[in-house]
Amino acid sequence: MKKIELVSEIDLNGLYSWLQHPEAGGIDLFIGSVRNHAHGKSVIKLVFEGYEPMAIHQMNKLADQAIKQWPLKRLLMIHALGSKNIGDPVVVIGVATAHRNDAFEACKFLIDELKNTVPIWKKEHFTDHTVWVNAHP
Amino acid sequence: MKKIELVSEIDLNGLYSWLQHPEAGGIDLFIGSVRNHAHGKSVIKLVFEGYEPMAIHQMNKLADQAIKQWPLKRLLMIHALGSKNIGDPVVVIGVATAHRNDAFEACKFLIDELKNTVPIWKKEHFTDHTVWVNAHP
Amino acid sequence: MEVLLFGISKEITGQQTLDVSSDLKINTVLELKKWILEKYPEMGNLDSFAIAVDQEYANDELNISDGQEIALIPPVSGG
Amino acid sequence: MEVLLFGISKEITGQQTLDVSSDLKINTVLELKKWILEKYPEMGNLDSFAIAVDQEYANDELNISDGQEIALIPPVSGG
Repeated sequence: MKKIELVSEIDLNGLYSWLQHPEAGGIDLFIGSVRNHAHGKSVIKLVFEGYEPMAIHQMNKLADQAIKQWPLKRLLMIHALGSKNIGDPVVVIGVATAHRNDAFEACKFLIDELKNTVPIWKKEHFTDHTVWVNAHP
Repeated sequence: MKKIELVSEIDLNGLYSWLQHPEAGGIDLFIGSVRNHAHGKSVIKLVFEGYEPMAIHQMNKLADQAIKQWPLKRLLMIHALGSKNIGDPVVVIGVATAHRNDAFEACKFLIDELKNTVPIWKKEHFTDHTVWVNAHP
Repeated sequence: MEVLLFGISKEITGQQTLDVSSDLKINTVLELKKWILEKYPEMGNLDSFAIAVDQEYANDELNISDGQEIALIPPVSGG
Repeated sequence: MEVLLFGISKEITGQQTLDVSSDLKINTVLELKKWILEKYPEMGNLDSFAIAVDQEYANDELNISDGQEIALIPPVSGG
């Protein structure tokens, strides 16, 4: 069972209950959040923009790849869009498996690939300017 | 900052807030829970016993090793003792780091080593018998 | 043909979408990329950019036409 | 000398702790392990067991004495 969502606010409560499965002994949950600095400068907030239908489609493809590769009982990928403050959760990846190594591997695969291929863009707001991340070499 | 605990009930709410740190962009949370089967048989419940002061001491040693090896902003290790039902969380490892690979590596190290060295024992209760796990070859 | 824009490409072009006139006879992803770079040379400063056709990343050789959902994908930075 | 017991070792010995008489002249971890195996041969069916001295895993050569916290550690299975 998988849950793939783009949301304006990530609510962490209830995610464990959703990931629980009687045959799953290991759950790995990765939570990416807004750091207070980037390239040595102070970040005030981040704004995320997504090409929403393609992002959902690509997240589903990654989920299906992971489900083929590891025996996953539950899989969730949730990404926030819009304006986010320091400490806010931005992305959550969660998997439940019978054995913990599968959970770690699948979770790492999903967040690495999400960052490489899912069409979502992050704009860093500093005190005096803004930057679209990754855009420039 | 580290949090090392043995508890009778693991409360997952609030763990994310505790792990949050303004310089940490990645949090990895591993949750081990009670599966409904072991060696092909139905588990009814698990009972955990610990040599509590030594368990806390050994968990602290592992935490200190991890803190030396990876730049961790937050680290928590919580293990439940007593009787646990299917689906109950039994152990939680959480780390917050600036970069996500450190979070995955440290989290995996901590749960692997906890399972190898921390003096806690699990008794599986099946419908008609009980087994101390790992005791026999 | 209309090309959806996101992130920095909206700022570079000053538009929400690009209209590509059929007079331009753009038939492949590569031709579209070349036209975009000619019209908006600043796009060449990006690390890279991709074209998505019907929500899939497209090869340069892929033929494109009017009925498809075409998008310009600057380097992604989610997560 | 008193040895703390946990998990399966309490069931094998039928006790909560082991009392080791000073008459036995047990001075090292190895001597203690041998005495336990002689007195409770069923302990030999365990995968392995360790001795902890003052909450640290102890080598066989380590000297032990009365004032220390000594525990028999069957194979652990937390997590």
